[in-house]
Amino acid sequence: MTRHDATLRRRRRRALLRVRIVVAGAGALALALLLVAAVLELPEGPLGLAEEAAAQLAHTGVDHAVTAVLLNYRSYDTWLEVGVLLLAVMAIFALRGGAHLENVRPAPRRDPLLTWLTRLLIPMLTLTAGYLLWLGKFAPGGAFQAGVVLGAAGAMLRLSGTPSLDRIGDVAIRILLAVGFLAFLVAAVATRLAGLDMLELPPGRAGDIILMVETLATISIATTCAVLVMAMPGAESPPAIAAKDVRKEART
Amino acid sequence: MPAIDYTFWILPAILATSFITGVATFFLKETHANLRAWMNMLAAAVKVALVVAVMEGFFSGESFEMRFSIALGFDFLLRIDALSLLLTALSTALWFLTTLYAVGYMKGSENLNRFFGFFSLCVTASVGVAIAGNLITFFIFYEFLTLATYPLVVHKGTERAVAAGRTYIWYTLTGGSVLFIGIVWLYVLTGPVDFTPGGVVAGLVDDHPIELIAIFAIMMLGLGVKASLVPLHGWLPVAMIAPAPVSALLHAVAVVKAGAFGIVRVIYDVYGIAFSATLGVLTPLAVVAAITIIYGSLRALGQDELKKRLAYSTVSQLSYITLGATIPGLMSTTGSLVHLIHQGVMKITLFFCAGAIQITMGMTRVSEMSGLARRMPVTCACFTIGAFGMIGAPPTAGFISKWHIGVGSAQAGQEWVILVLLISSALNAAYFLPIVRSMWFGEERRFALEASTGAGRREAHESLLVPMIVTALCSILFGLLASWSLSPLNMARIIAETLYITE
Amino acid sequence: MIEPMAWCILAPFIGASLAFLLPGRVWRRPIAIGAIGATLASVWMLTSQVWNSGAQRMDLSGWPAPLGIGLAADGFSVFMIVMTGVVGSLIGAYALWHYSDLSDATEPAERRLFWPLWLILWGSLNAIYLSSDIFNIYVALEVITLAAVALITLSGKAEALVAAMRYLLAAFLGSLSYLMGVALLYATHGALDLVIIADQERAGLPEVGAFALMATGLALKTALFPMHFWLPPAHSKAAAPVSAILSALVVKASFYVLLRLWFGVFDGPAMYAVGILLGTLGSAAIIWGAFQALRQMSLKLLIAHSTVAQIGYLFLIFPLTARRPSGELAAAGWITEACTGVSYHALSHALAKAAMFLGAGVVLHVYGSDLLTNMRGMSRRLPITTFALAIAGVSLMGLPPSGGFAAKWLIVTAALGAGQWWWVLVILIGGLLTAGYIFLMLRWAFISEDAPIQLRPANMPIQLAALALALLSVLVGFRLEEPFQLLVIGDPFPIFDLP
Amino acid sequence: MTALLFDVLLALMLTVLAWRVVTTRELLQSVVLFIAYGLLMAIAWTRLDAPDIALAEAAIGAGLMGVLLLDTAGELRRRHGWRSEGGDDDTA
Amino acid sequence: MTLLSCGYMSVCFGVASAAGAATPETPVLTSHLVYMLTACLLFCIGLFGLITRGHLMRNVMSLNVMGGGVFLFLVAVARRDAGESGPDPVPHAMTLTGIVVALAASAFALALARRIHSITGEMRLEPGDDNS
Repeated sequence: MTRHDATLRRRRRRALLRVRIVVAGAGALALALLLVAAVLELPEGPLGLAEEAAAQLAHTGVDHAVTAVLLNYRSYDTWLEVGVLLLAVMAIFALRGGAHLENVRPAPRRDPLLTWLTRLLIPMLTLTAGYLLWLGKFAPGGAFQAGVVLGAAGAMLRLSGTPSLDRIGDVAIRILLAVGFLAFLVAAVATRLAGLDMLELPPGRAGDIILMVETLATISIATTCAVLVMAMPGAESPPAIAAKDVRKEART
Repeated sequence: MPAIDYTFWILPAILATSFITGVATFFLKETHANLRAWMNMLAAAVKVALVVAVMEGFFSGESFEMRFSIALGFDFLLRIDALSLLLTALSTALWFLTTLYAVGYMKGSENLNRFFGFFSLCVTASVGVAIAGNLITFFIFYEFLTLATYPLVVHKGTERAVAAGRTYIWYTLTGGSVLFIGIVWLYVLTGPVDFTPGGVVAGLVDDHPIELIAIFAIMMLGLGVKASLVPLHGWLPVAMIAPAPVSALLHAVAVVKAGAFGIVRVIYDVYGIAFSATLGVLTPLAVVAAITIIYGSLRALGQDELKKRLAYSTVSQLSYITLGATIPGLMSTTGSLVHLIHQGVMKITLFFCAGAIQITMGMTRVSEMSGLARRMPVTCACFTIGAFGMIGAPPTAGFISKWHIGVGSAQAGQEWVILVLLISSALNAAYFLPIVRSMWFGEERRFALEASTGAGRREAHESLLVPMIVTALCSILFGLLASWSLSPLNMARIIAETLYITE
Repeated sequence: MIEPMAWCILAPFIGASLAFLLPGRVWRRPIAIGAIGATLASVWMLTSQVWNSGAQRMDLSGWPAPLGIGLAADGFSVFMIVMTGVVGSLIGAYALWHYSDLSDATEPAERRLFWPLWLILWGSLNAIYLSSDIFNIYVALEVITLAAVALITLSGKAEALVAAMRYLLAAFLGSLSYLMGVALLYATHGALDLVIIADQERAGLPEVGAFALMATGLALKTALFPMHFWLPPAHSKAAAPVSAILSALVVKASFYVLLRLWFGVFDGPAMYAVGILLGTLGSAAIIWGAFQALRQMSLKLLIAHSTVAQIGYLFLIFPLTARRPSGELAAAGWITEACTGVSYHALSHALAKAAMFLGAGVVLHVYGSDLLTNMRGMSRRLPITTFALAIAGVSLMGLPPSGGFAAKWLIVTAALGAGQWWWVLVILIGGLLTAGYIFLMLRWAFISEDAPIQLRPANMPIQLAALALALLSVLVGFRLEEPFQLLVIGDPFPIFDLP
Repeated sequence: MTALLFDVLLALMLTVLAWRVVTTRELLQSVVLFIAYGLLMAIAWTRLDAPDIALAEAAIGAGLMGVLLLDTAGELRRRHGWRSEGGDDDTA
Repeated sequence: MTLLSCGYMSVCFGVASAAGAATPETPVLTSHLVYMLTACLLFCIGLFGLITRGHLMRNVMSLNVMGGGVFLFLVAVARRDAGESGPDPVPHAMTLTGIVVALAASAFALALARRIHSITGEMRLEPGDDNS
């Protein structure tokens, strides 16, 4: 294929690309106009469930409305959502071919500033995570925020090269990851067996059940975030197959 | 009353005999040749016995029906009436003979389990077509027949056989889908409707005739593929690549008869002959049938392959049935119905002979067959009888049906039909007689196989001869003893009368 | 008393957690069989409960509709759950062998992760069919997408990863567009429950915008014609049981949600033009998918393109149930036929497609590759698999003795009854093209083998799983009363009560 | 009125940032802009008085997604060496 | 980019001026309306980015921009329906769940993209030397 054909082909592909950009742009703009028009026609005034949620707050065992919605009114959603997190980790294990984290990429070289910073920040991060978890009962905070902050602490450990989750065995990792999902599962099964609707928390003990479930959820969210950062499939294996024939196989 | 209501269970039993044998044959070992042969023969015998019992019961006034409702708004209905008895008798009898023939013919070739399995499934389908009580059940077996015949057409497994199978499938499935649309459209208009002599549609709907004509046209297109009307007959010569017993039973009796039988059912039991005449749909169909008759015979003239010539002769002979059916009149309907039987018997004789010649002498071309009678006198005699039947010479059955169609069309004032009959008989003579002449009076040619097998008589294996002789005798007896009470002609007359009385 | 609705979701989730926590070889088989058995039992209990005492509804975590999430099971959802259960358990039986140590096709990592992923997918499929809350449906759709993509990547082959990536991006875009629709609906109705939104009649620009977004998102996830680019590579490059799960079950979930929105939330029938548009896209899918399938040289790609085509049939329900601008229903008398026809097509397609993919899996295992040309003489070597593929083909083509025929019959009756005869032409051409590629596949099986090549033995259970599915897809065409009565319990297609 | 002005400005910044994220030439630059977009979004949540979402967004948008994206971008540059920033996407 | 910003400014001030002189039912430019309009724009910018860019990392970022747009819309709706007990908690819960789901999906997409990159050496699905 002479150079001329190559440039011709590239010019044709670039022209094709330009057409695609213009079309996509026009489409996106049209959609934007439709959405803006729809937004302008939205009904005014309070419509949502603010009052109902506030009114029933007393029975949910939690004072903060959002936590009540998350862990009592719509706890089924949160359960599926923790399931999504668990699935993401399972998918990454599927990509890596196994849950063992031993052969995780070697940590980058340790530089003194980062190690000092981690030694300072890690305790603070865990403390804030705990506080956030506790805060969830009566102020904005809760499982996700605490979990993600702890996860950030895990990521920090990973970046600074200090060994953390990759030292724990395979079974321990699996338990830590699944504990959030299991918490909701046990709650659902228990409420079913106790004759209540699924995930219906008895008003009396709702508060502490929510706290317990929240803590387990925080643990599993933190571990998930840390594993997400740690177990990213890196460049362990050199590119085995050239890009072209992979796409060719994908297309035939 | 016997414990089980045998009038309910006998019909599914008839179907089951060949269905179960078919499925069972799949699971046999390839080596169990004689077990397979005996199993199929036994099944054929049992089926013949059952059909005789049903026939005897029918004539003594009992009615046999099996109905269970499918929630789609119609019932799955198997029912014996005079018309279905005709085709059932034909299929079962000829299946018995063809199984015998096939055992002899296929000895030694592979994939026999698959062959005999699908062979029995085909017969189940063709009997099912015969005893179907309404259009939807008819369609179910009609399509089942297509599926069961495909593996037989491609049995040899060569590229050519598979290519032939593909054309066969394209034609028959297109026909099937078009017929499906017709049936659904009729169902939408008239609701669930069973076959009743004298037609059902007339009373139900008279406010939109155009739709009815359209439905009739669509149905004729769908059925025309299997009944090999002119533009849609392309698959029949191509499917001749299948082994001889397949061509014999399927392409002379089962598959094509399903199409012709369907046309008769639609004209008489769905639309009713009188209503279709008023609708004016019959004349175009008659014209197409006439064209097919002439065209089929013309094409047959030019074929050097014996089986191809027989295929084109089937194309034209079948249209006799359609032609007879479209002419309103007692005689012509009887002629058309009785031709259903006669053509089956005669054509199967010719295919048996063609198969025998191919197996024993390895000859498939007409030009090679001069002086064959000296080597295979019995086969050639049967071939001659079959040929004369096709031409319509007096003592044979062919003459009877052509005579009835001719007289019927004269009574109905459509003389041009007689002209068509004459031309086609002449053409039949033109492409059959030269073969017969060269067989008997042609000088002996050095036969390729002679060196190895020595001079003198070299008849086919007796398992090929017996069915051939039986069918040849039948084609004569049906002609000579036409007036006998149990003859096919008499049965056809009874059916015709039932169709017209309730008009 | 046991509330089967909850257990239809709990049982697979319990199985999935156990399978994830105990990945050891010794535990795998008992957990898998136990989970499948428990789920089938709860599905059976749910069916009998709905059969005897009509549609059920349960408010989760004790809070009634506007605040809490409701689970509702009417005839249509139970029909889909039974479909998922039956097809899922038979695929599970195949997977029990495929992901066991007997087969050398899979590495230990795959075997450990298949069951957790598949059981969570199964649980969330049941969750979607039961959920009556549009945001909950979003989260469940997301779970399904992630689990499905993870299952595709299990095989680890390079082109499987590329196909999985394309599927993930498309599905992620679909979910976000669906979520934007949910947001718009919440902004106009202030509630998330299907029943509450359906009661509030409010048709304005926001509603139309919401439907446009949700319909596009769901159509993207169901791979309707213009947006089907991701399906063929994804469904053909995955392992056999995974492709069966994707084609037969996962694709139907987003279609089910679209149907729920069409009948319930958006009073779909009022949108005649939208119905016609969806119908035309469906017809284009039928023709284009079948045409593409005819050009394939590998069996799994052929079957994947056939999925694209068969999905087109499902979308014919929209024009048939739409109401003409003049107000009277297009197919006034034939709504039941249209709805039962399409649901029945979903069922028979699921059975037939799963049978074909499992059959293709057997061919892949025995012949080493699923190229059509080396299926030569297959009818002698693998008679049961050829028989299964043939019967599944018969059901796909809609030939009489099969479930596909009943579905085609109902859809054509509805189309002719509605006077929209052009759909009938599409079905006619689609049926013939389907026959084209089915016999394109079968012709290789009948061609006699030239050089007898050495093959790996195909043990019986996997062939029987494929055969069982194929036979079911035919037998389902015989006994129709009970499924039809089941389908209309709880009035899932609420056009009838319109004035 | 000033609050409204601040909202409009914030909204404008968000949109411009989003546009820049999507259309910058350099990959690393768009990653950094994406992290800025995350932080700005956190501010928007506080403006709409949703503090818990602000916290979550800051931790996830800037924190985790940022780490993942930067790590991947670093991986790309390590794989393609330093010759061209962002390696395989030199033009817009 | 400048074109876009002045376009955007004109939309906002157009609505504001309309609000000023408009009859009561046209929406006055309240803060939640600003954010709703921005949400729509973000959604469409993300969609545009996803369609026109082939690079996998860019696709993930565009999807997150789209997600951000949807969540902004949800929380703006919550603000609009705010009662005396503060904004409506249900959209907040939906947004939190949505953010976490978007995180999980994006992390998996990135992992998959890196695996594809390590196998095929390229971070895109279709050939495209420039930044298509």
